[in-house]
Amino acid sequence: MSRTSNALDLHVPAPHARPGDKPDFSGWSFPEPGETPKPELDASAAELRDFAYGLIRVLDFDGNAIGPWAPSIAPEALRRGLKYMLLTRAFDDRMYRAQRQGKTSFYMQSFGEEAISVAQALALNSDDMCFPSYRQQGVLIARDYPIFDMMCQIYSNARDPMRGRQLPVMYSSKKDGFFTVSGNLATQVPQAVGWAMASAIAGDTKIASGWIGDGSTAESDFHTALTFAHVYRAPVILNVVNNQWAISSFQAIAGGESTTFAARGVGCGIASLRVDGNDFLAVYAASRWAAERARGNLGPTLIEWVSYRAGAHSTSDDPSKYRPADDWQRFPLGDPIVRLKAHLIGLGEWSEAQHEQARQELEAEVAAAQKEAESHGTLLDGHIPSPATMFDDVFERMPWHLRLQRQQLGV
Amino acid sequence: MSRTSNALDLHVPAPHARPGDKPDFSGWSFPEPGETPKPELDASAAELRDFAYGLIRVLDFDGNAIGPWAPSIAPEALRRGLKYMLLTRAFDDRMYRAQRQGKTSFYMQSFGEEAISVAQALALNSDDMCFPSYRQQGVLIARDYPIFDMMCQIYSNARDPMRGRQLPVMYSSKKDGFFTVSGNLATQVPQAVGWAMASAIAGDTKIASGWIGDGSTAESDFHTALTFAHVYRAPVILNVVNNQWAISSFQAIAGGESTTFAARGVGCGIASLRVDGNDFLAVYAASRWAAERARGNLGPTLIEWVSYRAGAHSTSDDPSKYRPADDWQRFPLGDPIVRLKAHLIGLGEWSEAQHEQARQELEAEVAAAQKEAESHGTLLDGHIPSPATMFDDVFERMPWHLRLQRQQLGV
Amino acid sequence: MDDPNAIPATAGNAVPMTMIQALRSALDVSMARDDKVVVFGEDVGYFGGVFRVTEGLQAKYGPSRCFDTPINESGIVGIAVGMGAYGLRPVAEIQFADYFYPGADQIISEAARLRYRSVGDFTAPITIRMPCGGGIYGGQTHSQSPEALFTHVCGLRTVMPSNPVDAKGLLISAIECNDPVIFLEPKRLYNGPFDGHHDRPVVPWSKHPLGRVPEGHYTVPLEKAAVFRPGKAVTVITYGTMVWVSACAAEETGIDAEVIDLRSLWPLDLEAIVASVRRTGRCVIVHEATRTSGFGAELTALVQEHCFHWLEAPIERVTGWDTPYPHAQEWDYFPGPARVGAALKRAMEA
Amino acid sequence: MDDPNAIPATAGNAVPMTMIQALRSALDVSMARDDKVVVFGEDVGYFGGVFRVTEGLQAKYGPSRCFDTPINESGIVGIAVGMGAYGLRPVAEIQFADYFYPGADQIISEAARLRYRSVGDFTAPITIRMPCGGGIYGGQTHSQSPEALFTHVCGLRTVMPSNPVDAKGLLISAIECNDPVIFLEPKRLYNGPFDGHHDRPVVPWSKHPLGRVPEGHYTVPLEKAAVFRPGKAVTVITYGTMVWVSACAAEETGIDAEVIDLRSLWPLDLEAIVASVRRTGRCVIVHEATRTSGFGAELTALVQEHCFHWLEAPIERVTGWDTPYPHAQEWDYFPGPARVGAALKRAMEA
Ligand SMILES: Cc1ncc(C[n+]2csc(CCOP(=O)(O)OP(=O)(O)O)c2C)c(N)n1
Ligand SMILES: Cc1ncc(C[n+]2csc(CCOP(=O)(O)OP(=O)(O)O)c2C)c(N)n1
Ligand SMILES: [Mg+2]
Ligand SMILES: [Mg+2]
Repeated sequence: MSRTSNALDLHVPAPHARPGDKPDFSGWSFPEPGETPKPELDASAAELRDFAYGLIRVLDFDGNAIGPWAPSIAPEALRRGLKYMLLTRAFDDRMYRAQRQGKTSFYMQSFGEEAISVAQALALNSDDMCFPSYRQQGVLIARDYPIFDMMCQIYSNARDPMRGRQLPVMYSSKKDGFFTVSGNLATQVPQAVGWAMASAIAGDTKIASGWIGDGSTAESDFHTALTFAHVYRAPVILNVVNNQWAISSFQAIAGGESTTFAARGVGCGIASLRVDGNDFLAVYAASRWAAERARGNLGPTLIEWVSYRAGAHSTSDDPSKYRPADDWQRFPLGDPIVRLKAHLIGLGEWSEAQHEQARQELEAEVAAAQKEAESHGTLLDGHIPSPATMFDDVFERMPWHLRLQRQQLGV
Repeated sequence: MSRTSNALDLHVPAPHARPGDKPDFSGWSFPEPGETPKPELDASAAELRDFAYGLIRVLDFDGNAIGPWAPSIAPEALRRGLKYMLLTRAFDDRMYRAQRQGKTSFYMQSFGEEAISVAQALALNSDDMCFPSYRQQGVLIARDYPIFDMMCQIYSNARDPMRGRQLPVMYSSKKDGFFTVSGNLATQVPQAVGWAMASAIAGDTKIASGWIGDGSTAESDFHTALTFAHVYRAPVILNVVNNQWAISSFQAIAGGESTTFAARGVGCGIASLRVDGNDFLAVYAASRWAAERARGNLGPTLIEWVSYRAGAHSTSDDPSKYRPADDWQRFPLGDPIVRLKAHLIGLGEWSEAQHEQARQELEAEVAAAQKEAESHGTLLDGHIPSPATMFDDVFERMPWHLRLQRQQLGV
Repeated sequence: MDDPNAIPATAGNAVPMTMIQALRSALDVSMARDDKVVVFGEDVGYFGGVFRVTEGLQAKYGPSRCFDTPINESGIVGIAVGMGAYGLRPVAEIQFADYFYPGADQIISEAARLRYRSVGDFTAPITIRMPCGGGIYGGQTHSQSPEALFTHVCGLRTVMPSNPVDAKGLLISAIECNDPVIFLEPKRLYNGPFDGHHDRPVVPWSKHPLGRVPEGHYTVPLEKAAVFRPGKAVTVITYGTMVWVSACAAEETGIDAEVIDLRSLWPLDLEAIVASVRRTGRCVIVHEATRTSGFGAELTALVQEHCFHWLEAPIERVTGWDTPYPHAQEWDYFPGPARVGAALKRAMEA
Repeated sequence: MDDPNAIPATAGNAVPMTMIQALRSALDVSMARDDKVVVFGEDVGYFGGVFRVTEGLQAKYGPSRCFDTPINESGIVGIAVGMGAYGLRPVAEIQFADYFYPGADQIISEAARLRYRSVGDFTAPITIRMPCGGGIYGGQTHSQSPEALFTHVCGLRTVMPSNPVDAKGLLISAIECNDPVIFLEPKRLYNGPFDGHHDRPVVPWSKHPLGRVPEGHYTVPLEKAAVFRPGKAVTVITYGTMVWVSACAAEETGIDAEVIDLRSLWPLDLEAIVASVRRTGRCVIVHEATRTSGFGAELTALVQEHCFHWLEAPIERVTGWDTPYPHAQEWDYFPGPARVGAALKRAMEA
């Protein structure tokens, strides 16, 4: 294949920095906190187009809440949010280490992205239904789902609510509005739209919230969800968590080069916002705005949350193989916990000492739960749910062939 | 399910007019011919956003070519374009009637949309590869593919190049840059992107052109194609033929309500134009612009062609069941043949008499080809290709099981 | 056939219906009884579906109970799963079975596995209707019979009726079932029984007792086969259009074949199959789908596993060829009565 | 095994390779010989794939020959089809076989049918690699064996190697083949043979003769099975990981089983199967995939069709259960040597 002067060329996007390089966020620029106006709830998608290319921010780095998006939220609620974020991080840390110790097969942290799921969970009603990807443990935690149960799921032990069937982190809790996590990317987003449509068909008041990662927006089901949400004006919030990375591939491989993921919504006629995902107040405010819109029969909202995956994709990969090791430390939007803490301290509603105490208490809570969960077994020690249960729930009632197979297994 | 005052409600879009109603295009408004500027070839997708919401027009209804998009194109070429459109319409008309006479099982016209495929075919190089839907017979005709061969395909007769295997209109001609038509919607669009990527990988100069209908943009593969085209800046033109209808569902059911199909490209960071598809000159000019962009390594272009499906979806449906019978007559963008004819007459390069003569000659050409094609059989008279050939081409070489099955059939 | 008395008197008057009308009646009855039943798909709303199965339902129940969808099969199934999780009972239409592939992930990875992966926390009480099979000159993308693919997916029920009475009763059962059901409709049977003699005049359902369908609510149970034609010499296991073709082959060859109409492909009525084959000692399996890894393979395996010592001849499979469904050579492809008859003879001679 | 001399001397020195290294070597050799060979998939470029099969290829051949793709399996296959139509030889990776479903339409409706529907005008000379099978605690979405679905689709070739030597030779054959090939890689065999005794230390490929792989170009033919373990008492038909499990079961039961490694699942080597079963008169079929409508059903059907009069016992199937692949109960699900051994005994006793 010989090339002529006017030969075509394949463009393959490459990130700014690879292992060995210095982290490089020099190309990143954002509007200042408070700079972005807050539109009316019933603004048309067409009027909102520019919001998909900007960035809604409330908190500056000194902890001040600025501008029209600053939510009115009681300090007590902010402290709860902060504690849920701390709990999520402590939980992640423990479970990550538990996997490293061989107590289970797999784990996925949400390190660095805690504000997004926690603040949105607090902005929603508790009976609104979330259709998470695998990185929204913060939603469960903010809805006070017992971390003990989460751990038992992770350990596939005798008390695992998923009876050992599911890979760790694939929780499900209908009563907490947390849809069963799927291993297949993006499938939950059209389902969220369908759930929201059902709520509208039933004349209900509940809304749905669907979650997807930047990498997974490339999956077809993302487009599917946008299309159906737009056509039927489904009461749904579609969250794109842009943590900049899929597994080893960065967001331009998913189509983020010289555009945004929020713009995908614009293309489908959906109201779309782009928001600082490490800014607890911005997340809360944008989620509220979208939720009210949905509840007011004003249709879906797509929100791109700009954040950064601080840790590995999962325990199965080593990010130092594909990006500079200290990337997150240089990330211009900082750490959501540090930022909310600064805000609360600035308000006079929190202190370093209280923070340290809360951190320790939450870590102790996690440690205690872990101890109790491990008393019911881990994948390592083989205290797993009975193999006989393996044949349940394939159908509502067990057909002959599964009864026969269970017999053949001799359990 | 009882409704409260703040109950949610499902929005299901409905068209302006249904059978029995008067056609209603009152909500339609367009920029004037000549009004839309023509951007530089290397304009970024971001600079071009507004083009996705406007309408590029060149011809006014008196036949004048106006503004920066007016292409410089020799009268001779325009006459060829007009004749190809006339031939396409005559061909469609004959084949539609042939199906009604039971000579084949199925047919699909491109009535009303002839400018789009014919003008783009003339704007491309003859070795650029088209990945059509089933309604781009105009491309084949404009590339001088024998209508005799097309008819034999439609009749599934002894001379059918597709050997009776394929439903009528599912042509294939690699040498004419016409990819084998698929019955499954939208699959051809990512393939067009892949072909274009291959051309870029090979350092070639050929580009690809993919085609899809408004209804089919809802299919996942449309999103897939946009995503891949954007990521790799594939040298491809992605054509959305918005003829307002899928089968019985109108374009809002595909997601066209209060937005455009060109906007889908914007969402993915792709240069996107919206163009009067019944304006031969606008189609030619926009296609040229996109082709040059692709050939210059400047990436893909999405073009939404606004047109109207004048006829039925296929011979299997009756549009008077779901839309006013005289809808097309009221369509504000008119008939592409009438409009180009007026232009050529205005230029002094054509006359009513010449037009009438050309029409008659082309109809005679079609009639003659039909006669010859029918001499090789039709589906009705059972002169179909031998069933023995049914087992060929499943694999490159026939494996034992197909040899055995052919034997069992006794052919 | 099962004793017609199996259908209770509460089912109402039996009136002549085509299979299309019977299916529509099933939807209508279900929508009237339970406002959680919603119906949607491409062209399903205003137009009433390309085969008119849903005609009139939008007018009767409103656009939020019966509506058109964008052309996106993954979305059609995906929203059905979400609606099912909410508590509705969606009945989704895939316009042709040939077009289920874009929705394969939502069917296989989601609908089929939801109950299992959530330990019953979430379920998918959804019905996915799709016309299947050939015989209408539809070419390779309007003629496929992909049932084998569904039967390989644990958690799915796969159902295919062969007549209006069953079609209605089975569709109501499917809608009321809390498992996801793939409901395949042999489109060649929509307007009349079809014995494979494509060159003979079409017989309408109104001429056939199985075209007399009760107007009200009744169910035909899932997982139960029907003996369509009793016989002693050889067992034919089949479903859909091929039930009629097989019965015709039995008549034409004069072989006293017992034709079993599976109705539910999976989970299936193993007992009925085993009892018959053990009695006849011979077995022919007939389907329209391509042969290799078709559902006939599983049926063969089951029969040989459960009836090995009773079999007097190899089990025969009569199927579509392992090629895409050709347009013009449709009747060379279709396993008509001649091919079934030849297999019956081979089974009897061996 | 086949005579190792079947691999020509031109194939170069044999060196120890894992299956991963052997697959990488096949890609490397193919890319070096033919600049039309391009390799892509999720995480396949810079990172070299989640199982590292493509490691180093982007550095060696540049990003336009080996690159990362968006996470969209339909796109991965769809661009492969387009590239194949252009004249390239794409080798696409689906990260796990469990994730092929979103690409099902492009595989089934397009790649498999392109040659047929265009009468050879366009072809899809593409290879779609996917790791399959369980044994790594991957749960239901990293453990599936969907081979049966592919074998039902006419126009596809389905291949699954059981060792590094075959893996390399078969992958080169697949790449050079002008038909679309589904190339399934049993991920549990990537780093060493695995006989099902998960509680014993892992044996590396370097300890095994089939882990000595020629460095250069050679092919292992498609459509040819290998006798992995000759035997006289009973024929085991299997492929992938189960080849090792079956051989282990034969050793442990002391039953002189002949283990046939299919290598090409479809089109397959019927002669090899028939010759062996006619000799032994008994047959056990083993696969990891779920049972119902699994590929074992087709194998059962073929054997009973071609060897009915030679069979002395019912054909046994040993398979995964008809449930999703559970995470914690992996070893209760996996059809290990005990279950295969029990089937061998049943086959011998009947
Ligand atoms: C259909 C499918 N394809 C591929 C995968 C493998 N996979 C799991 S997570 C992942 C990356 C997803 O990245 P992103 O959406 O950005 O989410 P994040 O992990 O960053 O939260 C991939 C490729 C999968 N689970 N499902
Ligand atoms: C995957 C798939 N789903 C559904 C269909 C059935 N179908 C064929 S054409 C059509 C309408 C397409 O409308 P549009 O894309 O607007 O194209 P047009 O016919 O207007 O040119 C439908 C639903 C199909 N062929 N393939
Ligand atoms: Mg990500
Ligand atoms: Mg259209």
